[in-house]
Amino acid sequence: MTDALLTISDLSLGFRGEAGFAHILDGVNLTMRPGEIMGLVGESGCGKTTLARAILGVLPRAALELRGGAIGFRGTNMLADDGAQAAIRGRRITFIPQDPFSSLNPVFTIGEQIDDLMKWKSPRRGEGGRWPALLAPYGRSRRAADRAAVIETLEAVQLPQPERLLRKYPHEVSGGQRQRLMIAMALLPEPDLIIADEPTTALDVTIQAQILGLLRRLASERGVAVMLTTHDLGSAWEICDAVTVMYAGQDVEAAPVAEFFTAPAHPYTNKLLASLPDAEGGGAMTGIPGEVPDFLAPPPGCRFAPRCERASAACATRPPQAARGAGHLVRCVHPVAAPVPAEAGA
Amino acid sequence: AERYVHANNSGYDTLDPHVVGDVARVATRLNFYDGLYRWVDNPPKLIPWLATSHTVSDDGLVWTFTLRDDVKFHDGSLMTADDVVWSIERMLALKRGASTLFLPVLNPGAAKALDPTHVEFTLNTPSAIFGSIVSDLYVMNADLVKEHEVDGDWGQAWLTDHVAGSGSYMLKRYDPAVGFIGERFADHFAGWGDSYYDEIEFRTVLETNTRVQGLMRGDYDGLDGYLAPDQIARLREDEDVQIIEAESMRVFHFAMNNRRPPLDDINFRKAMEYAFDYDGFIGSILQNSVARNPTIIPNNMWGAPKDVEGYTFDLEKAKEYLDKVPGPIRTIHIGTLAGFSETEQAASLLQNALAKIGVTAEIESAPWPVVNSRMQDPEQMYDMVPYWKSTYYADPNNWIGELYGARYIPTRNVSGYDNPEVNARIEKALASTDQAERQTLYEEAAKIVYDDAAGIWIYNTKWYGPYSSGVAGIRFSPVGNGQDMRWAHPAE
Amino acid sequence: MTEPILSVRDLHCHFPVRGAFGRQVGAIRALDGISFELMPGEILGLVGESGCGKSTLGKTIMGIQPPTGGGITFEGAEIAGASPRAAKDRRARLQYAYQDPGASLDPRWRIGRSLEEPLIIHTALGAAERREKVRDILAAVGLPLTHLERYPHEISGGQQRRVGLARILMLNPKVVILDEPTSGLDVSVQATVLSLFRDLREAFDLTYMFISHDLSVVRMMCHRVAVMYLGRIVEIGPTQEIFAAPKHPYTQSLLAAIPRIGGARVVDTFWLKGEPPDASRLPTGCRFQGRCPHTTARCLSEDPALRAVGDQRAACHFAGEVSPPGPAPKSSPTPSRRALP
Amino acid sequence: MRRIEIILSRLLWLIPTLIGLIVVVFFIANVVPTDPARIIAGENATTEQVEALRTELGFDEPLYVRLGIYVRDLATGNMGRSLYTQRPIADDLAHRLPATLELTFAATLIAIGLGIPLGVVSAIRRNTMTDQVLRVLSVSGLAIASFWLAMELQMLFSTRWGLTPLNGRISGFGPDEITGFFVLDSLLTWDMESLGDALLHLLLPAVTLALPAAATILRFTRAGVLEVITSNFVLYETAMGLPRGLIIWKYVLRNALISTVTQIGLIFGVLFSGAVVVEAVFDWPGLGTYAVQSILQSDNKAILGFTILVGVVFIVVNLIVDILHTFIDPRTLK
Amino acid sequence: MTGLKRLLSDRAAAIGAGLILALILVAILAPVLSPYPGDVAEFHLTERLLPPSAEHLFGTDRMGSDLFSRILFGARITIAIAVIAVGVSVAIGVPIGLIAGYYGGWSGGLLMRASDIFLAVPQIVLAIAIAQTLGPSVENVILALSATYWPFWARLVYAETRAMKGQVFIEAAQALGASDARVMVLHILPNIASAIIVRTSIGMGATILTAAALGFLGLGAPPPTPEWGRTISEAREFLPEAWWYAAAPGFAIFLVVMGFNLLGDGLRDILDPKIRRGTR
Ligand SMILES: Nc1ncnc2c1ncn2[C@@H]1O[C@H](COP(=O)(O)OP(=O)(O)OP(=O)(O)O)[C@@H](O)[C@H]1O
Ligand SMILES: Nc1ncnc2c1ncn2[C@@H]1O[C@H](COP(=O)(O)OP(=O)(O)OP(=O)(O)O)[C@@H](O)[C@H]1O
Ligand SMILES: [Mg+2]
Ligand SMILES: [Mg+2]
Repeated sequence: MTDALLTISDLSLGFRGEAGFAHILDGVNLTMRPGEIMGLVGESGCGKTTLARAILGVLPRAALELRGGAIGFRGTNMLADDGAQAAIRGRRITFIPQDPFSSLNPVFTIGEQIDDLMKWKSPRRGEGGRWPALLAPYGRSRRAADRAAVIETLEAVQLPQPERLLRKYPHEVSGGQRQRLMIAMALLPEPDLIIADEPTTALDVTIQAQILGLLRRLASERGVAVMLTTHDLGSAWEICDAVTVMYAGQDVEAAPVAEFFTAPAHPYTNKLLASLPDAEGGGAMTGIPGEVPDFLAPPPGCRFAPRCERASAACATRPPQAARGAGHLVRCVHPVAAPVPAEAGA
Repeated sequence: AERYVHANNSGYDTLDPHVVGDVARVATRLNFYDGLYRWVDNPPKLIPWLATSHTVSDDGLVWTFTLRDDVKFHDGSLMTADDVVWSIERMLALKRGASTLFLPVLNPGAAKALDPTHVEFTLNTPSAIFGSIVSDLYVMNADLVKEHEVDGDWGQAWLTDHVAGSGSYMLKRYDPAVGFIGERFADHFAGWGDSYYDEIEFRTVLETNTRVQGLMRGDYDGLDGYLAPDQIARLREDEDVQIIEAESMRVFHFAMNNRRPPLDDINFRKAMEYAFDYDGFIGSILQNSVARNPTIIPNNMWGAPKDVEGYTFDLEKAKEYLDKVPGPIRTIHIGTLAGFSETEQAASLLQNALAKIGVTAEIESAPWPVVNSRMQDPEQMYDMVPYWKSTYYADPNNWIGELYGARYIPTRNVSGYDNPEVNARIEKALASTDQAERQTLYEEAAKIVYDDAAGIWIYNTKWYGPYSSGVAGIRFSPVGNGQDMRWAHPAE
Repeated sequence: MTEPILSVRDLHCHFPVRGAFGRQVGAIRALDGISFELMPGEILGLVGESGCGKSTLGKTIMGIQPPTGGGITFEGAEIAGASPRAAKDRRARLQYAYQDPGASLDPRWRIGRSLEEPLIIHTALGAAERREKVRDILAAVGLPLTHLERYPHEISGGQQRRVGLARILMLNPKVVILDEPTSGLDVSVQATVLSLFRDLREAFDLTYMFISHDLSVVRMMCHRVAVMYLGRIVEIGPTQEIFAAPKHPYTQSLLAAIPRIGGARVVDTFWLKGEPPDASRLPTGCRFQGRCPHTTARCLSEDPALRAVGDQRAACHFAGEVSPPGPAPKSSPTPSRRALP
Repeated sequence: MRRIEIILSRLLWLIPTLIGLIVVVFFIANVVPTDPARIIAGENATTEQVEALRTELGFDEPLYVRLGIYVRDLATGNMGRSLYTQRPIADDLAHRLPATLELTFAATLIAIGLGIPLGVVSAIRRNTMTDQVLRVLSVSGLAIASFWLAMELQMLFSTRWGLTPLNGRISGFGPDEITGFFVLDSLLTWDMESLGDALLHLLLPAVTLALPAAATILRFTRAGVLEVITSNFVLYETAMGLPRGLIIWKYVLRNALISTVTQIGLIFGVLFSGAVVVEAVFDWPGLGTYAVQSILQSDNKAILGFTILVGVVFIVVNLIVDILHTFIDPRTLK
Repeated sequence: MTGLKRLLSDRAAAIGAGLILALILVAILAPVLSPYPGDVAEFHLTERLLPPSAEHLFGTDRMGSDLFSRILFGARITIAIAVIAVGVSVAIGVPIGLIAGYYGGWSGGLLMRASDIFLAVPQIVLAIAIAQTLGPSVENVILALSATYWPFWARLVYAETRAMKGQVFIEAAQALGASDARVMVLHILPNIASAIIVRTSIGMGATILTAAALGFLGLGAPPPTPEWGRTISEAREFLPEAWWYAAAPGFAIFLVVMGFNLLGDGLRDILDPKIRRGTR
């Protein structure tokens, strides 16, 4: 796919610690197209954040061990460290963190933090001028243009009184406003891709609805691709164009959003959907018996196998991605047979 | 201009000559002020100073001094008998420093100015030593001081930082935390020779080692002279340093509490005498830098008994005497002076020897003021205290009288030693003006005290004046410690 | 009609806000006049945004937090204001399951010891009897015996919740206040934990007060629901009615915010603006006024009281008259899930 | 506004603390077995003289009356007279305070100048050779007895190699006194010779004093940076591609300093107390030397005054630290 | 057991523990280890100030006693001072801090104000004031250090207890009906124990330094006690020639304090639950 924005192929990595090697990501494949909103879903601890951080290049270096694979962003290998990544990070790829309460520096005003961001990452920043990095000047005209862009963006994320907001400290604004701020900061460098790691988990449902709506609207208006990691399938349904499910560090299924919810092919995806509370009340949720495998000694092949009713000896080797429809990929030896007809009511 | 820099071991916290009387801080008194007489040289002799002469009435009570008429204070005004009278009144009123020498014999108002050059003191009891102590009557510019008097404080507040004297040097700078600088007073009545120091600077350097190192580095030209032998030995190796030696009159001894058992038993005290390792202490620790002094009176003082050999270190004998002491013997407490390692070493040495003859001793170290105030309280007095008896005036009474005469119990006679034989001789000597008679009386008294083993007398300090080789003319006297700087001058 | 097992009347709990010199400059009105009744055997859901006072209500009922006003009757006796120790025995029949069960276990105690503690405090059982009881309960909550020797940090979040429950069940309580019992759990685990609650209710004849901010869970679990907003109950009634026809604008907005998988995207049409005000600086009048699309002059001045509207009760001047702007919530808001194989 | 309130309430707390301190120290200082009257009267005073003086100075009064008198006098800045120097203790202390403050400030500057950058370096180079060496050094710095270090440094640098002066603040007397701080005064009077001399004198004592403090600051900065570096906002800033230097030296450091600044208040106390022994070794004419002298002379009132002054300085410094805190950490104003 | 293994696997902590073990052994075995055990009280005036040699590993002092032997015996005093002073401080400070922190409020505030007063002056200054008043002796040094050190413990325990009180498991225990004593002794104390242990180790070092400083100032043990601080002050007079005289006790202090600090640091890493949980 030549029009791919982000291609992750066979990414395999883990962390070496006292207890041994924790193999967190095991042969992950994922592709994102420009402007696409992709949901990366999966249960807690399945490696969503690790994957997001791998793309952003912020995994703890000391313990990290790369076993193979590549992350390509528009032809740049994000896993290499040859300087090109620094130019992409914060400019072409930006980030919305999970916890808006602790992701802003508590002892600097919001304005100062945005200023520093703009000084380094504004789209108006020229490439030339061989100043030693930290001494580079911040020209008056660019500063003014940047400031205008900041105000414009803060208004776009519906933050009232942006001028006053810039003089405040993070603790002086509410959680919802902070998350709006993070969205604004992610948009300001005019990136191609925003990595949003559970941006609404810490928020209430009403605020979540506001923030997700905002994110979706601005992303599509500005043509930015978003990778949204979440464990809340509802959120994924709300704003994503496509969904990738991960289980214990492996991608198991990827599909356009409608197909994902109506025609899940992987047994895990099915079980996951079945675990959702029945909106009608009543009825029994099944849940998934058993526990997530230990990353220190994961089962070979498909990691869901030990909990899977359909598992067989063949599951001891990891199946390749198989196309199940347009953009619908699944990795399973025993996929759930036929697509269930949509809207087949209970 | 030539400047002499002296490092001194204690602080110059006040310049007021009437409130301090200690030997360590004598430099301000000697250099900024003058007394009626002045002690010079060694053995010390009194020379006329502000006074040219004096007469004593037959009953020994009325002392009349004739003053010089050409003495100028630093502000140029002339000194008169009124200044002298005002000064002695001030001393008696303040009751500090050297006043303790005058208070027992002189009442306030007992001094009279007969005319500008004659002062008359009427004592309330005869005192053979009055002539020796008037050197400590430092005369102040009364008019000047009165100008600065606040609330009848006799100018105390002002005189702490200012000088109102006629002395050889005028105050130039003063900082109680650092020291002082004196500038030569060209108009001093005694005149000046060809060579002298234009400025003298006395700095407080509390740490002995720093003073010694500073002299070796050339930071200072002179130090106080009572250094440990190890320091002297080190200084001797330095070519740029000269050591001027002089026999002093500072007797190191153990005061013993004669009142309290078992020390009230002469046998026990004798045992103590034989238990101290005199040779080890003087020979090894002090490296023979001092001479053995068998009694309380310094060997070089008249009145010291000639035929006394001194006790020796003999544990056999000590044991013999100890066996005569009845009953079990309790632990003996020795008080030592914190910061004076010699007292600690002496006490340790005794403790060690006592252990060998079965007596336990404990050492308690405390600062001198604490030790001193405990010594003066018969209840709290330690069993023994090793310390020095310094020269306040060069008369045997300074030693034998004050330390063993009953009239000085408990202030200076801290042992509580009270022997009528001795008392009679001391009293008689105080009242007598016959030098030969006094000498005999003191010799006898000292001998009796010696036989009674009332204390352990160890040595007479030797003064080793450490100076840079560029200094000449230092004139040592046990009373002034060589800090009377008017005689000194740069070497050729 | 049976007597309520627990009833709360006009309960207040205010936290002072102190300025310099320790003087009080205001109050956080965490509970500001709460009244409701809990019937034996029922499950009452308590929903609301973060910080609206849900946990405080639970803790005040438990006596962990002294109320600043109002009354609580449990099994016919007044317990408000009594210290936990004074009402020791009664409280044993009223238990509180913490929001974060991991944190409610002493990190330096093995699970077994933590489980035995309630028995040591409240009963005179011997060591052997205690251990037997612990084993029984542990089995009831579905944990292996080997976990007795583990430390809290050595077991998973779902297991910690089970331990928390086991600890509570030791004393045979009647009423259990479950504070956000599934927050932070994955849906797969949540499902099993919820069914455990149901089973235990049957087995131990329990009454639950179920605190949650997850409406779909509440809808599934509860007989009745109370909606809280800034220290007040703004709507209370049978689950069916509340979800089918919410009367209070806030309840309406809450329901409107839940994603509906398979349905329309609610985020595109969500209409509620703003965030709840600071709990220490509540406006006069209706506390929802700043965000409510139906605010009138009356709302600004007059604080609405809870009143019966249909089968439920709501604290809104216009309860029953207003419906959310935009596409009104359908009477059956969620297109049903597809049947799963 | 809020800042002023914080300062005011801190100031208000200061009063009971100070009074408590005075009472405690007063009682400590008056359990003495020695008789101050006798010491004042001098070595050769007679018993009657001592008695008279005792009554005159009010030592006959019960302890609480004397405490009342002491506190009353203290309110007017009168701490009584030193037994030894015979001067008003308040004057003595005021006179020596600049010397000690100069030394302590110099040491604090050295400690901060060394401790903070090295702490940051140690943290960002965690577990490298640099880090190991710095950690060993900092643990050693805390384990050395400062008086011993002072003696050894003096022995090597001054005595053996003659590189630095032996003792004192300056050779002889200082420059014309304006503030009492020699470095400042010599700058004000543009006396370069004195300046150089004063700085050279300052070097060894300040370094001796600073080493343990620098070690403490290093450790706290290191721990602070290590803690901050794992925080979410650093992750965010890194993910947004901000330069490492900016993140570390601006964003991380400011946060890490919050705890370090609190430490500096305590460290000032450590330095002040360290000054007692270090000054004694270097004959630095400051409060420490004065205190040691007072100890040797059993001058309880002076020690009492010294202790109270140190308490006041310490409390004031901590007040300043608190105020500083409100600038570094805006959350405190919440 | 695992704790000990962890301790020994941390190099710094192992070195620290080794140093302290050595100190304890030296203190116990001083009479056996020292070549001239009598030299604690015995003098050899002819052998004063000899430099280090085969007979006298660390040289001799001003009385001709073997410094090595004296340093060994000095370890006993050092241990006694540190253990007793810190022990007493802990015994006073911990209960006060625990009770004040647990009940908080008015009486807690008062207790804390009281410790504030003591903390308003650097410890050594107060210790000097007390030791000087009481007169120089080892007992008084211990008394002065204990009297001035307990507020540190009260403070520490107070802060830790307050933090613990906010913990959910404490609230849970209270809600379960556990008595105050039970909560304090069985729940809070074990959870703050690591902080106390770490501080005890570092506090020992600090106490040794302070005690040495008091000794140096002449406020410690009287002669001829072989206390290290006092030995350094004795040595001053003989510097720079008799360099060994000050070097030996100085290094002894350094090593011992270093030992306690290293051990404290190591214990902090091992006992800190934050770190331990982080490794899971
Ligand atoms: N630095 C690390 N060292 C060792 N293991 C780590 C490290 N970082 C993460 N892990 C482990 O990797 C696994 C995946 O973590 P990750 O944070 O990527 O999951 P997640 O899907 O984002 O989960 P959540 O939904 O809880 O945020 C977890 O088991 C975690 O414990
Ligand atoms: N001990 C306390 N002191 C002061 N304020 C408190 C205290 N406990 C709770 N509050 C305040 O009371 C309000 C209600 O808190 P509560 O914990 O009951 O909310 P909640 O509904 O349980 O929220 P969440 O969903 O986040 O758990 C909040 O504003 C909170 O800050
Ligand atoms: Mg995550
Ligand atoms: Mg809650």
